[in-house]
Amino acid sequence: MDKIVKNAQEAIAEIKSNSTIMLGGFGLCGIPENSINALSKSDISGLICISNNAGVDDFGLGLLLKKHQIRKMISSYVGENSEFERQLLSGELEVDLIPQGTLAERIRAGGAGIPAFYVPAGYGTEVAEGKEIREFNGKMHLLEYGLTADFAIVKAKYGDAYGNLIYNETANNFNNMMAMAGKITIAEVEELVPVGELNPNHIHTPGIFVQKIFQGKDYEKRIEFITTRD
Amino acid sequence: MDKIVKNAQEAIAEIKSNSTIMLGGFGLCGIPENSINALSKSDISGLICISNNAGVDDFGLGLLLKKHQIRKMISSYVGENSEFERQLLSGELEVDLIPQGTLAERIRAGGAGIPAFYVPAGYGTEVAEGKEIREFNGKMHLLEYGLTADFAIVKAKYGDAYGNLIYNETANNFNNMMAMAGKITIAEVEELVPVGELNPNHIHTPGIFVQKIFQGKDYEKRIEFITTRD
Amino acid sequence: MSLDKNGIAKRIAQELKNGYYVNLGIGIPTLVANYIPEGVEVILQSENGLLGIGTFPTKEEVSADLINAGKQTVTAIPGAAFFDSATSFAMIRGGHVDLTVLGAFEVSEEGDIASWKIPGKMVKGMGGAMDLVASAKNIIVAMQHTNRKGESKLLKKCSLPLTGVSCVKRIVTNLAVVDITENGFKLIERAPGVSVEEIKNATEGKLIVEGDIPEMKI
Amino acid sequence: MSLDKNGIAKRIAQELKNGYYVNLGIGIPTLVANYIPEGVEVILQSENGLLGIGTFPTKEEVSADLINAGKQTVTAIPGAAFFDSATSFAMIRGGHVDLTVLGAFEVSEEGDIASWKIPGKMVKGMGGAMDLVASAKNIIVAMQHTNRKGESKLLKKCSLPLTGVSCVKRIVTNLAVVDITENGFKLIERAPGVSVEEIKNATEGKLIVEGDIPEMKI
Repeated sequence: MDKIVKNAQEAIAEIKSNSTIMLGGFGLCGIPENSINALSKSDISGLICISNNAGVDDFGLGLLLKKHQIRKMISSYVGENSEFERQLLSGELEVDLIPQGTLAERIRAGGAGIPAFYVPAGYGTEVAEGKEIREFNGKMHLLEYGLTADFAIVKAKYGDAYGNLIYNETANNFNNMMAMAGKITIAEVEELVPVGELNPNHIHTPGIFVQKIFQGKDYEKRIEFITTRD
Repeated sequence: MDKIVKNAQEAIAEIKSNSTIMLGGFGLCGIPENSINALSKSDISGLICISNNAGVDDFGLGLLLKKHQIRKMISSYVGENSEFERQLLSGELEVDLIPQGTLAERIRAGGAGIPAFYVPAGYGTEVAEGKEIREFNGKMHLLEYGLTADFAIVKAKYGDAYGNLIYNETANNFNNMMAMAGKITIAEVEELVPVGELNPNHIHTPGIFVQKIFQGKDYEKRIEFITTRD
Repeated sequence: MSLDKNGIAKRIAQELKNGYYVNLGIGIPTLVANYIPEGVEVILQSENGLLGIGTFPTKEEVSADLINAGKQTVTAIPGAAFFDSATSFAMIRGGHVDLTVLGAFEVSEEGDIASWKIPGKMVKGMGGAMDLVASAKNIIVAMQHTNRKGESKLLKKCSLPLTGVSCVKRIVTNLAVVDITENGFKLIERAPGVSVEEIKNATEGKLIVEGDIPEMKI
Repeated sequence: MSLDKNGIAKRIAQELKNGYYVNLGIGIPTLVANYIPEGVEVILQSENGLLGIGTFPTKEEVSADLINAGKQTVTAIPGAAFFDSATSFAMIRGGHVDLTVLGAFEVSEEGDIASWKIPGKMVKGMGGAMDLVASAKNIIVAMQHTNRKGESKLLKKCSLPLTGVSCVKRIVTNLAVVDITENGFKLIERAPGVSVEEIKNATEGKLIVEGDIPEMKI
């Protein structure tokens, strides 16, 4: 049951061009830095990336955008990235914008074997265009579909060889659901600990959802807006 | 933000006859013992109880059955209870049997504001009778609805005045989702600790889902089948 | 005298009730946290996965793993909880958040809100705004009464792409507190020194004015 | 000689592959855990919220909070994880469990299974069985080939209320290993000393027998 691979390069070795991949993180918080760096050094292209955001120009998914490795982004918010903007306006890049809660739930549903469900978000807006609308309890809802991906790449604070994961603070965000929704899920962790060391009551992502795991290194953990009270 | 009440009696004081209540637990594991005992000493009746199981004759929900306080059970499995059987056969008690995974997901959906969703469980069986059927990805699914309740009563190992909860081992089961789905959620805990003592990374049920909490007492924690290897 | 951003935030803070769970959007709404009245305890939810937002950190406390939905570094209060995005929006969609405060470009008489997209300008995305407005029990919009060109932002119909329909309950602007009623906007309070006439002139939609309109107490 | 319960469990254990996540139902399926082949590491899932079921506890280890889906006290292996019921069935419904082994009253040629309800008898409920059979990637049924009256349990059509349709992949009985194919039951192995004729006689549904049928190696 040992799912450990040596490093990011080995972890992403199976990923082919034109794959659909989910990448955890909110802004730059909790993103799988090592795997993104390895992807940016590969010649994989034509990727469809499902990620809440698109990184910044020189970090996170911005690195893959710069190298034109991404064909389409599925996100809720893509600001803070001028290269993204350029490619979008020039038509080089497609983007699908999805309300954040709907995106999170679609990913969970995909991982949980729920093909479709109804939510109120987006009713009466352009997000509802072309979607089935149905009233429940006097309120209009849209039919939304579960999302899965060929690969999900997530980042956790702690992990073990079985693939059990524990996140830190708000770095959990999309990682937990994405781990559920990847046909192959790759986890990179700040601390890979021996099996049995994680308290089974505290595990966020049970190992059944994870296929490969590796000890990450040299985490930069860049912060978009450092705000302090002093 | 202090949600502490003195005891079970105070916690259930608002519950009226004919309410719909969810009760956490799987078998006798993780059931809200104190609250059930308090309900059995009250003159509340006509209850619709949503609970995976129905207790045993002299413990758990069996106590309420014996006193004819329950009008209807919504469960996935109701064995191990001869009084239950008698009332069901005599027509005193109604029962709605729901596949366990569908029950769990309906409760989560209710708490998460998802009015309906599709699952494959039950297709082609009597569970599908009268339900909408729809094909997704070449497989038939049933439309299932979110479930909420007037009150949810859950039991945790640790809790604080904000209503944050941490469960122990498999005593989590239905408690976490039911906490989300109660209009009023009552939590009883083995150890009520000062606010700030629970590690915010380890909380299973964030306090926003809980309206009342109390320090439980005299937990019997009865075991249905003690099986040992010695 | 019309209110500045902090004035708007201060007025909105008066809407907070003890025990509320509150989601504050980016911009003016974030400032509301600075003016929570004494004796009122609220818990702030951040949709990226935090219940119990604290103050900004000291330099030593800064954690890259601990940010708010605006991607600013924050702290967590004692009694906070972290969770994933699906759980976070379960709180929002499930109606567990008592009050949502957010900014807007436009609000209509019927409570429609436009806040995420301006045709011709780069579209950054709706983030969690559509989820919040579709499900929050109580939504207050914090915004200027008019745009930079002096045009009203309280309209008969929104002209920009919508974020949600029939959802806003109350608007607090630099000039007034306005409720959305079945019959249109209803003036509730005036900013100190601002006349009903000025507010009427700055409101394109139908504005109901009944009796004496009190000044805000800031 | 037909197999006893432990024999059936032993034969099913041969289906386990290294790295499998497995859900074992109550009864014979539970016994499979006792016969996991050497060098094969599997993790057992219990739908009440445990990944990594261990042995039964010693008297001292017994915890009322730690049970399996049959409500027996168990232990958790190092590397186990606990979770709520929604997450547990997300694993099952989402196809993350590699193999499900469960008992049945009847199985049809088309892979339909009846396992939860006998009209006229007290109905206890389906528990998690309908969820498991509707979603598992690979389902093996462990049961006796015939019922107490000597009637076949491998039928053209199930006579009892169904648990799921077209889902069973393989049946291991006291007499044989039988696969469900597009054309009906297909005999794969015989229990030691049991003839093809005996199996045919005990099978009501169409039984395909191609070439020599090997004996099980137990």
